[in-house]
Order: sequence, then structure tokens, then C-alpha cells
Amino acid sequence: MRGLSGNLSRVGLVRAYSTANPTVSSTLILSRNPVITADVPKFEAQYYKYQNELWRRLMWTFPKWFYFREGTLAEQRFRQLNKDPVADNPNIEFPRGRPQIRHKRDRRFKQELKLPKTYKEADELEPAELEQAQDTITEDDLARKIVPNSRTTKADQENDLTSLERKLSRTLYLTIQNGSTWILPNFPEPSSEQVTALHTLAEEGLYKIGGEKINYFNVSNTPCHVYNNSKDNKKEYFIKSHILSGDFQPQDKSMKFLWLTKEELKTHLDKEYYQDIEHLLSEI
Amino acid sequence: MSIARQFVRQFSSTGVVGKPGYSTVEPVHHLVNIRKAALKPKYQGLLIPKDDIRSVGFKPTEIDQDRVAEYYQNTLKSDLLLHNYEHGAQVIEGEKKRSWGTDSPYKLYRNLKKAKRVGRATRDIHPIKHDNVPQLESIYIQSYNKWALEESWLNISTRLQLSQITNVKAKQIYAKANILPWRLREGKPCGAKVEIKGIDMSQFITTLTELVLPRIRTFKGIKNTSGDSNGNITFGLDPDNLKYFPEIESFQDLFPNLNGVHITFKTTARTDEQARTLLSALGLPFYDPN
Amino acid sequence: MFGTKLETTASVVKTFTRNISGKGHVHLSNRRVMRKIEMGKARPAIFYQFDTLVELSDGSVIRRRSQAPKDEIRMITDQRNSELWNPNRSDLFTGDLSTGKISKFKQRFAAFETEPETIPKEEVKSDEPRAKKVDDLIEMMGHNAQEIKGGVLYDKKKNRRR
Amino acid sequence: MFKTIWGSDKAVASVAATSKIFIRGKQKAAMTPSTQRIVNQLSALSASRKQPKLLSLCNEDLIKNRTITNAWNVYKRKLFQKRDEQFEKQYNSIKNAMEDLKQTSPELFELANAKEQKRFPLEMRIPTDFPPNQPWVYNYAPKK
Repeated sequence: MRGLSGNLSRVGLVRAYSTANPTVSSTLILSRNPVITADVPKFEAQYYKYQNELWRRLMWTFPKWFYFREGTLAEQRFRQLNKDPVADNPNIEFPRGRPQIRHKRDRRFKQELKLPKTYKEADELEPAELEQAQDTITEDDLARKIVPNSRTTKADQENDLTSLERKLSRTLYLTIQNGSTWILPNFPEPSSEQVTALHTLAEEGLYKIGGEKINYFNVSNTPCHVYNNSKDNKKEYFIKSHILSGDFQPQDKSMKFLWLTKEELKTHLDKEYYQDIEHLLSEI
Repeated sequence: MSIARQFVRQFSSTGVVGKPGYSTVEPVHHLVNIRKAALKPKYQGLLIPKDDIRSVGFKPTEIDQDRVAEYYQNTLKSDLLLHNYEHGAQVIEGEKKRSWGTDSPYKLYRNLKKAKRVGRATRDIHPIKHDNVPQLESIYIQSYNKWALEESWLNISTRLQLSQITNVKAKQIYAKANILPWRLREGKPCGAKVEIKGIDMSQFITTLTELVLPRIRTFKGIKNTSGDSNGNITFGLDPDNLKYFPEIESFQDLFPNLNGVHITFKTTARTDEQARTLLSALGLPFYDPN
Repeated sequence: MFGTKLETTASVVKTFTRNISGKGHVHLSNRRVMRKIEMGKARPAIFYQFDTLVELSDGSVIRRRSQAPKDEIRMITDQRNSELWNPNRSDLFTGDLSTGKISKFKQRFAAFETEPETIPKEEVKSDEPRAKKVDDLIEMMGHNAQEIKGGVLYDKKKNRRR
Repeated sequence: MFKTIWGSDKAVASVAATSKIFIRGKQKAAMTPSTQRIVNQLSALSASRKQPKLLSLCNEDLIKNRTITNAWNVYKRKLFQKRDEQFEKQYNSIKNAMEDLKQTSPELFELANAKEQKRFPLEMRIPTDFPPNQPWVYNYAPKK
């Protein structure tokens, strides 16, 4: 049954309380998934450290004889790095308790091993070797030390809200400016008789406003939320999707867009709108 | 139905008959039959739960941040909830054991009929709600080594190979059938298996999807027809694909006799389709075999 | 040393006759006796595991625990530059073998290159899988190994009369 | 319980000192290299002489451990409750949205409720510990 108020045509008169059925529209939750792991809270980090120490204390001895055969270079380097603990000698008095050595490991404590480095630290190089090393250590040299990239990027320092490389450990959501208020991108259903599915509506709308270079993945055809927008008499069905690569380039320059986390969305979106969709957004 | 048995207080009869002399333990009145042999002080250690630090079998499990579990909770779970939602979906009844009817007393205590068509009862398939979103429970890795039936020392190599790639000690498996052409006799050790959970499981998945599978040139993915209609997906790896594991790759001369493995992902999904969608979300490729 | 019979380039079907290395030479005494483990005395099996840093081909670093004594591993081919896992990327898979290990191996040892290495373009295309297989073997034999060119493949028909 | 010959936690003990031939490392001459390799494999797998001493905690340490474990359990319980509430709200909002869609326009509802085989794209990556050199991939060449 299409709608109760098919015959009520004088819509103009009762604009605010119009009972003409509201236009269907689909709102797009475009999220960029975290690229790196979430920052570990303090208590969790301490607990993990404590459990890790217990785990290392309960760990078996390292089977050195299995990995390094006597007389090989690697075994010799390993032996130089890891000196054997003091053996148990009945004549010596051990104030802190007699060592119990099995396979060159004191059973009372965890076993800590240092591994021969496959690279040469800058300070270890003799001067002659140093400048010779300078040219050979090219960018793609396989033996250089692994230096992990920092978890905060340039976009973080500049706090450039339109960059996708910001806050890599958090989920970012796309918001665009509609007039003065910040909203999630919304695309009304075309009034033509032919009905387009909500998810295709959202996808086409996104490509229209954001350019073709978006690697878009739509999670499901099913809308995940409905928001009855009483102001402009719209029913907004939320479609959830992810951006996997590429970039959101606004087609008309005047439109402003931002990639925001959940807390930032709270400040930008208006209160009641955010209240309604808060549970859809990921904490991290 | 059963006549309420009249509870009679009785002396504990355990161990009275066996021992020749008299028992030094004072008789105690029990309502429940207690196996005194299990109350020996030697077994007090068993009463302490395994995750209590005083227990001999204590092993810390949460030793580090688990990035796969966090990724599942933060992004995948809400996506899978949305994807698997079907409006107005009903519970699909599994094949249950059927009763013989109640019209005659002989049928009252008779064993129930076998389930229709499938013999054993199968589980119901519930529509996916927020509390039963498909999740990965554990991974079984099993390696049947037929040469180990003749060379029994090969079992050691097979178990070591599984323990190296999963960091969990592998268990020995034994033949269950007598098949003479394959020189298979019941009870002979013929390979190894390991079940990994938690942080070891997460690391195994990331090792598979990031380091090992992309390097296998002939690997197109897991078949879209794989699965045991209960949400467990299996695929296999050849012996020479195993050398792409970092532990085996850098010490290949220590593992001369590698053996192929079957990897089974046990999920809480009740249909194969949901399980395959879940595994594809974790980065495992799937392909249509035809 | 490797049990698996190398697949001949001509036949795609992988012949799989596996001999067990060390077959018949291993004599473990069957007097090895299992120590009985009391009830409640079984202890957990925790292997010694090193914290290893694995750097992928695009520079992202993973922390993992492994029993092999290596604190750092650098991956040349992995998920980040594999074709299957990056279908929509054009900047990863250039036509020539530049990402292959042979060319990396050549670039590093360009100084020692005496005669110019000219591989005709289309010939490279035809035995692409073989080239990848061969460079894998080189990588396995360590970096100072050289690939021996030439040699005739065994042809059953021709040699039947011999 | 007596475990069968090959598989157990304490696995293989070095056999009594009298039979010299089987102790690893001492009587190398008697063993062929492949036997030595298998014995090494077995020792890498077995726990004999590789187990650390049992943890013996004094009372203070025990109380500290119990407090830490309780605090962790409380922390995790709160986390899980908050998470389950959020998922429940999400589920209810999906249900409500589909119910509402069914009323407003049945055709859209049919399209939305259609079930099809879906695979997540392989480009959705599990987060790593440290970012790549290019934190975000801007290159996108769709293969139509």
C-alpha cells in the first residue's frame, strides 16, 4: 500500500507536519579500516609484559645443538655472544643459591639469548670499512637492519583532517559539509518510477561526488540503520562500506570533506544526529 | 516415572573389601558413592585449575596483543553481522532422533530411531544474531605420513615439522583401520596432528596469508566447495610448499623429510557458506574449482 | 639431498616419487623407555621462541614468535606484492623480471658480470614459470651460486637404441 | 597413566648410563649421521632436561598475582559487556531498518534482503604492527 496520504495534495500548506510519505534516501558510512594495530592501553601493556615474563620463565631451554652444529661459523658466533652460566661447583659457596645447570641453562631463571646480527652496526664498522660500506649499503640491500616506520605519519603531525594517512591505528569515516552542517554523505532516491537498490544508490552517489579513483567495497545490500530525518522529511537508510585504496577527490571544488574518527565525529556532527548513529561507529 | 528411591544412609563401602588389615581412615557417612582412591594427597594438585599460577600445568596464554582477534572484534564482526542478517529468517531444524510413538508401553524406554537420511542427529541452523556471529574457534593441522608405517622414526620428523610451524607441541596419531594393501594396522603410529587456539592460531593465520600462501605460485585459493556442512573448512599444502614457512625455510637441511598437511579451520558458523565468508574476511582466497 | 624429484621442464605433470632421505640408515634403539608422567604432574610444552621482526616487501613490519634463531627476516615476495592479493594495483607487477630474484641478484653482482647477459624478450615470456623456479633454486643454494646454462635435456626416444 | 612409546610431555629420557651407545653427544662414533639427525630432532621436540624449575611463589607474590588476575578479569568483563551492548544495538537497528523498509517500499526490501555469495576482498588487510613505507595506497587501476 503506497502510503496513507496519496490524495492529500495540498502539501505546501502543512510543510512542517507533512504526512506525504517521506522520500527514501540512502546514507553512506564509508570507513577506512585501521592500517596498524590499535595502541595498547597502559594497563593492558603492563599485564602483557607480566604474562610474557612468566611465559619466558616457564619456557624450555633453546636446543642449540639442533640449530647450530659444532665447528660451524654460526655456532661459533652464537657461542661468543651467549656465554655459559657459572657451573655448579660443590667447593664454591653460592650466596644466592646453587645454580642448576641443564644444557648450559640455569633452570631457576628464564633463558635470555642474544642472536648474531645479520647486519653491521655503524659503530662496529672500522673506519676503513665505514666509507666502503657507505656506498654498498644501498636502499635495497638485503642485509641492512630492519628499522620499522614510525606509527605516526606526517599527516598526523600536520593534523590534516582530509588525509587518509592520518591516525593509522583508528577507523576513519568520511563526512561532507552540507551547507553549514557536517553530515554523512546522503543520496535521495531518484523520483523516477524505476527503483534503484539502496546500495547501488550509495555507490553511484559516492562515485559521482568523489571521483572514479575509489576502491570501494560494499559490505552488504542490507541497510544497517534508519534515521527519520524530520527536518527535510527524509528516511535515511545507512549503507556500510569500506574504502580499500585510492582517494576521495571531490568533483566540485566547493564541497568540503573530512576523514574523522568517532570522537571527532562527535564534535563535528550535530548532537541528535550523532546520538542516533553512535553505536554504528567502531570505537577503534 | 521412577519410584523416588528411599535414601538410606550407608557406610562408605569403598576399599573395605580389598584391604586385608583394618582401615586407618575413620568411616564417614556418605549419601554419594565416593572413590576414595581419588582423594589421595598425591592428587590434590589436580584440584587446582590449570590457569591458576600454583598449578603445575600453568601456562600463560595472553602474553601479547593479538592483532587478528582485535581486527575481528573491531571491524569484521559488525560486517559479518550485517552480511549474514536475513529478515524474517526461521530456525532450520536439523535431523533429530525420532521416537517410536507412545501408544504402547514397550515403546516407552526403547532407543530412539535414527535420524532420517543422515543417521546421526544434526544441529539446528539458527539465524545470525549479535550473539552467534560466525567466529574462528581453532585450527587443526593434521599430517598423515604413510611412510611412517614402515620407518617409525619418521613420526618424529612429522611431529617436529608441525611443532615448528605452529609453536605448539603436536600429538601422535595412530591408524584406526586395518588396510593390508596400505600396510596399515590398527594402532600403528602414522603421522601427527595439532590443534592451535588463541594467539598461536592468530599468528598461524597471518603467517599463512602474509608469508607463505602468496609465495606458492600454483596456489589459487581454497575451493568454494570445501567444507563439511558444519562450518569447518579444510585445505591442503604440499610438502614442498611447506618450505615457505620462515622456520623451515631458513633451516631446510634440518627437515629433510617434510610431509604434506591438511589445515582445517573450525568456526562457530553452522553453514559452510558463512564459514567461507568469514575465512575470506581473514585474507584467505577462494576460487571456483570448475 | 632433496627427496622430491625435480619436475622436468617439458612435462608439466609433477612426478612425485619420493624417496626418504636416510631410509634404512636410522637405527633408533627400541630400548628408549618412556618416563611415566604422574596424574597432575604433566607440565605445559612451551618451546623456546625468539621475538622476530619480519619486514614485508612494502616496508610494514610484523612482530612474530618463532623457534628459528633469527631476530630479523626480510621478505622479498609476500602478500604485499603478490598478484592474487593485489588485483587492482598497476604499479606493482612490471612486465619484466625486475622484481624477480635473478635480476636483483644480477644488479648486486653487476660488477662481476663479464659477458653481457642477453635474454631475448619473447624467450623470457615463454618460460616465465621455469625462470622463477630456477631463481628460487639459486636463492636456495646461497647467493654465490651461478646458474649453469646449456646442457641437453634427456630425450627418451632418441636414446632408446643406446 | 602410562603414555605409549612416542608421544608424551616428558617423551624420551636419556636411557640408563650403562648403555653408552644411545646418549646423545657422548658416543658420536657409534651413530650414523641420519640417526644423529633423528636423535637431534627428537631432543628438539622432547622436554627432557629442558624444563625450567617449577614456579614457587611466596605468599606476597601469590597475593599480587591473584590481584592482578582479578583486575584483568574485571577489565575484560567491562570491555566485553560494552562491546556486546554495542553489537546488540547494531543488531536491533538492522532489524528495525529492515522492518521499516518493508513498510515503506517492498521492492527496495526485496532488493535489500536478497542473499548472494559474497567474499571479502583480499585487499582488506589485517593491521600490522608498523606501517608500510607508503601508509596509504593511492594507486587504483580497476580491472573491469
